[in-house]
Amino acid sequence: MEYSIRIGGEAGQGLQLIGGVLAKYFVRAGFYVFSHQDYMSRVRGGHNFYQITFADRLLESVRDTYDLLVALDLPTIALHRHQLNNQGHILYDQASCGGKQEGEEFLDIPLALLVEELNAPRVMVSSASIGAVLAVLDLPLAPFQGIIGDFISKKTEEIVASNYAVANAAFVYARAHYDTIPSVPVATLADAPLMLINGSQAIGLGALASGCKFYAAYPMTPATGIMNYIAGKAAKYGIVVEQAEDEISAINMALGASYAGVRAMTGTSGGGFALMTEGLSLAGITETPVVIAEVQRPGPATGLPTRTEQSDLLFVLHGGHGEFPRVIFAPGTPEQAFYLTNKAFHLAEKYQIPVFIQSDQYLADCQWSLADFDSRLLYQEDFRLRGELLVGLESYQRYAYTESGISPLAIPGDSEHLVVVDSDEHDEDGHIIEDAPTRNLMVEKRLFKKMALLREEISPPLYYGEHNPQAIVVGYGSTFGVLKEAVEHLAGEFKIGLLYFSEIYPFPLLEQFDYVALLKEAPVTICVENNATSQFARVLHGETNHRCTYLINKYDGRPFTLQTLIGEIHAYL
Amino acid sequence: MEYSIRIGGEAGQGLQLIGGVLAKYFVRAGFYVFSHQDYMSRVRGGHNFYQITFADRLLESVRDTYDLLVALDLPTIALHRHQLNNQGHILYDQASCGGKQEGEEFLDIPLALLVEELNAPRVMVSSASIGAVLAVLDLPLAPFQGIIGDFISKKTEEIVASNYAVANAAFVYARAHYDTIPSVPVATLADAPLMLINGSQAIGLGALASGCKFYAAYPMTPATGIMNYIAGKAAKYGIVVEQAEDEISAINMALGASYAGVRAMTGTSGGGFALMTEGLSLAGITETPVVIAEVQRPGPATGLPTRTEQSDLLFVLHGGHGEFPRVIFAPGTPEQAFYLTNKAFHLAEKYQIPVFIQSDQYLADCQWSLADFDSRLLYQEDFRLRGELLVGLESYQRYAYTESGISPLAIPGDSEHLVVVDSDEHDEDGHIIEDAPTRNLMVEKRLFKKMALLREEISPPLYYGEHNPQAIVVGYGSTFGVLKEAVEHLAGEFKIGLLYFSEIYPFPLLEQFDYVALLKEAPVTICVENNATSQFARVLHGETNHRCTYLINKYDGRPFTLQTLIGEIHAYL
Amino acid sequence: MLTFDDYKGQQPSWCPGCGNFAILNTLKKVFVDLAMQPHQFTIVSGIGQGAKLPHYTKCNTFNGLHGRTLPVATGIRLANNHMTVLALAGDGDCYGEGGNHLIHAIRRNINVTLLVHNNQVYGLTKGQASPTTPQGRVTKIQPSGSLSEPLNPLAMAISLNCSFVARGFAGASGLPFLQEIIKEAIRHEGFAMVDILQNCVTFNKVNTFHWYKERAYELEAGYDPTDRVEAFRRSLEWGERIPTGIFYRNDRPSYEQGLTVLKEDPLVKQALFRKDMSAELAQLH
Amino acid sequence: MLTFDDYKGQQPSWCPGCGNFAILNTLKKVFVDLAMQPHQFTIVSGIGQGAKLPHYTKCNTFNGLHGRTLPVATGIRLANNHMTVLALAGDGDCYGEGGNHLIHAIRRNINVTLLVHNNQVYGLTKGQASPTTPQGRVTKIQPSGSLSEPLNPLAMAISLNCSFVARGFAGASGLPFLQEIIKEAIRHEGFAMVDILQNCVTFNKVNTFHWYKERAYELEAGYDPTDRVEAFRRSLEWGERIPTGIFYRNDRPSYEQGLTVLKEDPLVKQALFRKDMSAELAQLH
Ligand SMILES: Cc1ncc(C[n+]2csc(CCOP(=O)(O)OP(=O)(O)O)c2C)c(N)n1
Ligand SMILES: Cc1ncc(C[n+]2csc(CCOP(=O)(O)OP(=O)(O)O)c2C)c(N)n1
Ligand code: SF4
Ligand code: SF4
Ligand SMILES: [Mg+2]
Ligand SMILES: [Mg+2]
Repeated sequence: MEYSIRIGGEAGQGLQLIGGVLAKYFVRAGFYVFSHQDYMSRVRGGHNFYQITFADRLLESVRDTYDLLVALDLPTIALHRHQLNNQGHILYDQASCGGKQEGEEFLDIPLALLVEELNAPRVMVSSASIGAVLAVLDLPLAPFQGIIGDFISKKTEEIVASNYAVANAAFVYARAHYDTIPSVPVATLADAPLMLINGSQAIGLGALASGCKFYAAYPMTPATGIMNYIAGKAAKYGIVVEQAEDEISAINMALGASYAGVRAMTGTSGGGFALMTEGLSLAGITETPVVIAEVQRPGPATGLPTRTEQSDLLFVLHGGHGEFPRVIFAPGTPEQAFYLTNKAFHLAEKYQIPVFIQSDQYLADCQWSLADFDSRLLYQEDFRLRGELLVGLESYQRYAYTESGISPLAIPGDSEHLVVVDSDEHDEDGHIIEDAPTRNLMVEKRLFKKMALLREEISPPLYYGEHNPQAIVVGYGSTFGVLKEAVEHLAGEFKIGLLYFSEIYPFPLLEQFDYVALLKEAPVTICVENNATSQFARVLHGETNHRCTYLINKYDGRPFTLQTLIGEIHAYL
Repeated sequence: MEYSIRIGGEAGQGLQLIGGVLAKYFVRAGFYVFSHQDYMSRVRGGHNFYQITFADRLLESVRDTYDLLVALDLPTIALHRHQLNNQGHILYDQASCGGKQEGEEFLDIPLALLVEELNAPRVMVSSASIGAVLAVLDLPLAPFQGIIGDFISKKTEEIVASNYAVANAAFVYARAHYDTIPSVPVATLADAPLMLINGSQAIGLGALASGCKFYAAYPMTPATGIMNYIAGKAAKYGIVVEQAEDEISAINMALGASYAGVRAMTGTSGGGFALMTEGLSLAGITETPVVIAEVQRPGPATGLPTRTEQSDLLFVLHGGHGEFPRVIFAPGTPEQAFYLTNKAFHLAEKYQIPVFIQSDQYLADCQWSLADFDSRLLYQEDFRLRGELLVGLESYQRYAYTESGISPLAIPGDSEHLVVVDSDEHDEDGHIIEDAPTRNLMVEKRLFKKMALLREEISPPLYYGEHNPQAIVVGYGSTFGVLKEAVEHLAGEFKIGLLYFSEIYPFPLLEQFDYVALLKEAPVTICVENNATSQFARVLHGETNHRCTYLINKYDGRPFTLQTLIGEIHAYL
Repeated sequence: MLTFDDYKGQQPSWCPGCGNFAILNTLKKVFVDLAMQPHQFTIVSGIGQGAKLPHYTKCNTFNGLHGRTLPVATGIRLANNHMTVLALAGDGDCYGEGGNHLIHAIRRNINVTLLVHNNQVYGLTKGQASPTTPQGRVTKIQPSGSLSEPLNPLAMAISLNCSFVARGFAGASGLPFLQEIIKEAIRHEGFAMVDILQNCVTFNKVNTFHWYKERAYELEAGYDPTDRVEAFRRSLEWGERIPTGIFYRNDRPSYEQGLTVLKEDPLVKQALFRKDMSAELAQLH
Repeated sequence: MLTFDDYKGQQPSWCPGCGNFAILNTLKKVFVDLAMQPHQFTIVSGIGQGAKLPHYTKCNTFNGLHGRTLPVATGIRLANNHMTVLALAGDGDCYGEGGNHLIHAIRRNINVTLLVHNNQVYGLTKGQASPTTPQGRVTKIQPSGSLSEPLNPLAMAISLNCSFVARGFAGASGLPFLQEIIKEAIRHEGFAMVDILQNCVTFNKVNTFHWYKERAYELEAGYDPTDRVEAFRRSLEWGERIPTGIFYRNDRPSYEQGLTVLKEDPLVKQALFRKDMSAELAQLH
């Protein structure tokens, strides 16, 4: 069983409320849920939509079509009716859609009128829509009461009651006028209830769980969600969340905080990251741990600010002048995002380097229904020179040469030892030098030795599918879900596999899993990317010498959708 | 015949004057000259040196050893005497080098005393050194008089005369006390006198010759030389040279000026370029022509600010968020720098894209003796919609779709047509859009179509050497001269060739010259780079699938020197 | 004769009730009053709600990056000092991300008219505190209230000896005055900054249209805008009463006036190429 | 008891006669006077001649990027508000490249002491005009003279309601006073800016040690540094007579004081990890 709803309308018409409440409702009702938002860069007006699929099995991607279209305005009908499934329905209100629509698929509910009759404020049309949807789906209204409060700013009992009354009116009206549409069996989940979580929350949660104490950033869509989440928890977790005057300041503040002894993070999108690249290079030479969330949107420049793309991979890989180590993770689900954020903090501090979580608007804003994350799987190790390690320590050099290239990381003020760091090339003490031998030793320590060890830390890519496949689909980052579902779908017909990378750089070694052999043996390999220039395929080639047979690219600012992608892959099989 | 002099001492002791005057002297005397500077990031003190080689044939690299060491202080003797050639000499003054030095190689000249005796100011010790050097080399002093004036800030007749007197005293003293050392035959040049020119001047000159009318930058070593040169010519050529408040401003100013209708340029080093990457991306989406000189120094961060490295290639190649076309040139000599700067302006305007001239401290500061550049070889074509093209033009769209992807480039205010550019994705008129079809068309126009044409503009790499070589040395950018001299040297013993790239991106096509076949057939290929991570070898692999057999890297902030490099290459043959 | 309707552009995407509409209409009236041909002026803007404005009228447009309006505007003026250049920016854009450029554009005294759409909030990114947000204001990122002292743009501009410093109010009552201020600002030879109090109906529920209306008043007739210290004193007035008008002006020469290469023609009108480089080559011999 | 010699660091690389030596020695005296243990304070600096200073004494050091001292200093203070933090920057560093950070550090009132080595020139990069360079000064890049109005850092800081604004002079006669000013600045709870007039013997041949010495004088006893408008007026004094001293101070709370999470312990002393995330997970159900 699987059912999709698309809600379309202008910004300001309550799409987020309707979609948000429904998604939560379905999860609480025991369904698996996946939701996706498509919105314009404006606060009011324009055309946006919110899409929710619920089912009795794990969902991980956007569907091209839907069973129910909730049209809050006339353009929604025009733009979206052609993607309605057979037997699908369009729920609308004559009053907001320019009069009565002809056709069997239309479910005409006088939402505005119902709200007016109850003397409720106009904004409550959203709750009326929700009531009508639930009625049409033959689901009970009662759970709505426990959810709506979380989505309105003034959560008084009276307002909740009023919303419920409005929803109920629409519910009753819809029940009275339309048969319930599909028979939606409430799925029973084996274990605990699921979370409904998006990528931003997962990264934020990962930061909390990893001892992040400082987050500095400048607002930028689609990265702001992480900051909002952490700011909401800051008081409880003892975190300083600082809105910097610009992104240059944000990363330099994070480096200052990290130097001073706490785990620090910053987040931004491509344009903001561009401004951070000098600071990134500073993290590199000073060996200051920092975690950077780079949440992509289509560029260049302002581009399509509220849409999605995977077009900053090579920029993040090569950003910053000079040569220094870094790690890049590109999670594909909130679950990966959570654990990889934790691993990011772990590696950043262990190796004293910048580590990236590269996300995008799609991962940031889509919601997955997932089982609880397991705190026991977290890395929670403190690598600083603290407490007992300081006792009797005779001397301290911030950049002492060591076998591993990793020098002890002391906290200024914790002992009498001074912590001296420098953006110039420096000696073991952190003081400026210019001689060639010291320079060589520092490059070896900072770059070569650490990179060699870092490689060992990277997990192999995931492989789903046949042992000797005819074709392998290759992907990375946020496309995970749609690739997996597409390959699963095609697996009925073809010997096909999915090779998926979320730990991007350094590239995984072959010891545990020789994925290069797998690729070389497959007659067809297809790299699928949400960008125009196949950036991952180029990294893959550079690292493994394997060139994929076919490249599938999408760069219109929209994510891959399941059925379309299946078709595109199919064309190469 | 070939003769090398190294002058060593503290900053502030007049190294630049001594070296500068001598280099000029040798050129005027009809020699070929190559000079190189090694200086610390400080204004006074520390240890610096200036090295000059002169000969009767083209010189293009730094020698490891020298025939004459001019020691302005004691550390110079300690640091540099071991690299003195057999039969080499050390010219010094007891007074500044802690007393008399024992050894046949020492030429003891009381420079300070001679200056004092003439009641001349202490700074004139520099002129005394020059006089002594000329005497020792058995070269006439007279030409000194015509040169010294260009190197002192207050060029009065009196001061010139006084410098001459001082030089003469040392000249006479040296003549009296030491035999002239080598017999240096004055070379006779076939044609015109040579220029003595460094990379910064060549880039500046290239900008002047290409109609550059606007240069905005923030001071940063080693890029400031370009700005100094252009600023000196600004009044004559009608150029605005603007010292911006930061690099972000510099590139945005250049884009504003370019939009307004003039050829515009900016220049910086790695750290400043990091700050420009957002503006670079803006140039990309707005399709605004701009030329950017990125003059590298060793990173990360402040690194070794007055030294050299080729470590920003991948950063410049992938800098900026989102995907857009760019061109990168990495000249190897002032001559290449001049013509490629011209080509940079040409392509920037023709394709409405950012074009890079990537240089480094070595190219910027070294001086070559070269024949005059030929203005007839310059591109001087105006691609703007001007004059007649505007007559009767009915409508204008800044981003009109065209076969080539290149839209007509109008100048705001030149006609009644409006020029609308936007950092958001836009339609043909330049207004903000968010729909997928327009986005796709714009990416195709801006990126795919232009890149295809740009590839055709790139000249093939240079090849020097055998037809079926046993080994090919591969390199790019500023290492040209030393690679060429090293390969020429080794060619006596081995079947060896040099494959050299100065037009780096897009990569040259194979139509004119199938260098990939050449590489594939060579048993050994050796990529030589002034960085730690073989950035060019990685680009080469990505573009041609060829992996070099051996990699030679140098990342201590110093340039390759001839004899050492010969040895390193030799080890792989 | 151009009329108001000749300046009609794309359909605005602002929220109904947004103060930006009033600014847009006032600007169009200024264009009519000053008979500015659309092709004779350029509007440079950044990223933000107000920054979308140039698309909603008719003009040469450079809609660039968030925070970078003034460098672009400066580049345009230096390349073509016959072009009238307006820079439009939000309070976040101009006082936050772009703060450094403001300082230095003022110092240069480049002949650009800067209009700041000051709604005391980050509008486009949905409600974070801006540099002019009052202390204590609660936002998603500042759940315990913004802690920083709000920036006083007028006082700062006066401290930098900005050659034209004004404040307007984009509410019906203030529009005729705003129109006059902007006209003066455009006519002014040198850098002119006009901070415009603008309501944001969606994200600033405190400094509403009415809040401003109750407080905004015009600097009294007879106020002397050439007295820098007095201008500074008046610029500190904020709270129950908020003065609007031209606080300060001086007649120091514009940057362009100081540039000898612009004495005859704008750069864009000067000869393009020069074949003969021999003098420069000779200098290197 | 720590003595002057306990603060000996690396060998300075400044030109003989450079004003930075006086600043270094004065700072060491301040450290002695305030009995500041080297490990109890951190000096953050940027890139420039003055910015090399922390290497020449003994302290925790973050020698970062050109222009970015204040963000780093802010991050350090927020992570550890028990650490005394000084930021050292050149006039180019702090008023040029880093101008935006200065504005916002002042607004925050973060408890950092900023010392600006103001030699009115870019020293390390060999003599270009800085934001404080007088109009008309000829340099290689400005062969017809610098055109911009020099920035008045004191006036700007006062306009931003900076909680401590002072000027010192790094010449023998001014050093005891400078020492007192810096001590006050360090003791001040909140952001304290001290602009220090420093000679550059190599690149600034006009504003020499003697030039400053002839002009610098101390603000008169009885001067009231709490009067913002008066402070502004005095900050405009420049030319034949240049006042030094504490121009302005106020006691608005520091940023750190406003942050509830810092009420008990600095972040760096708080618990590191929290295993139990169940409350946050439950909220997502
Ligand atoms: C480098 C960069 N950082 C952040 C953003 C995201 N951003 C867009 S508009 C904006 C702030 C808008 O506030 P304001 O300038 O006051 O304009 P308003 O929307 O209020 O008119 C921000 C932070 C961006 N576009 N670029
Ligand atoms: C991003 C960046 N741009 C430019 C530079 C080059 N740079 C180093 S120091 C300096 C200016 C020095 O002037 P100032 O800050 O006044 O310090 P001073 O040397 O005069 O003490 C500049 C421009 C740099 N290091 N980083
Ligand atoms: S969010 Fe505010 S500033 Fe933006 S359009 Fe709406 S009302 Fe105007
Ligand atoms: S150049 Fe100037 S500021 Fe730098 S060390 Fe020398 S005298 Fe001091
Ligand atoms: Mg705003
Ligand atoms: Mg300075």
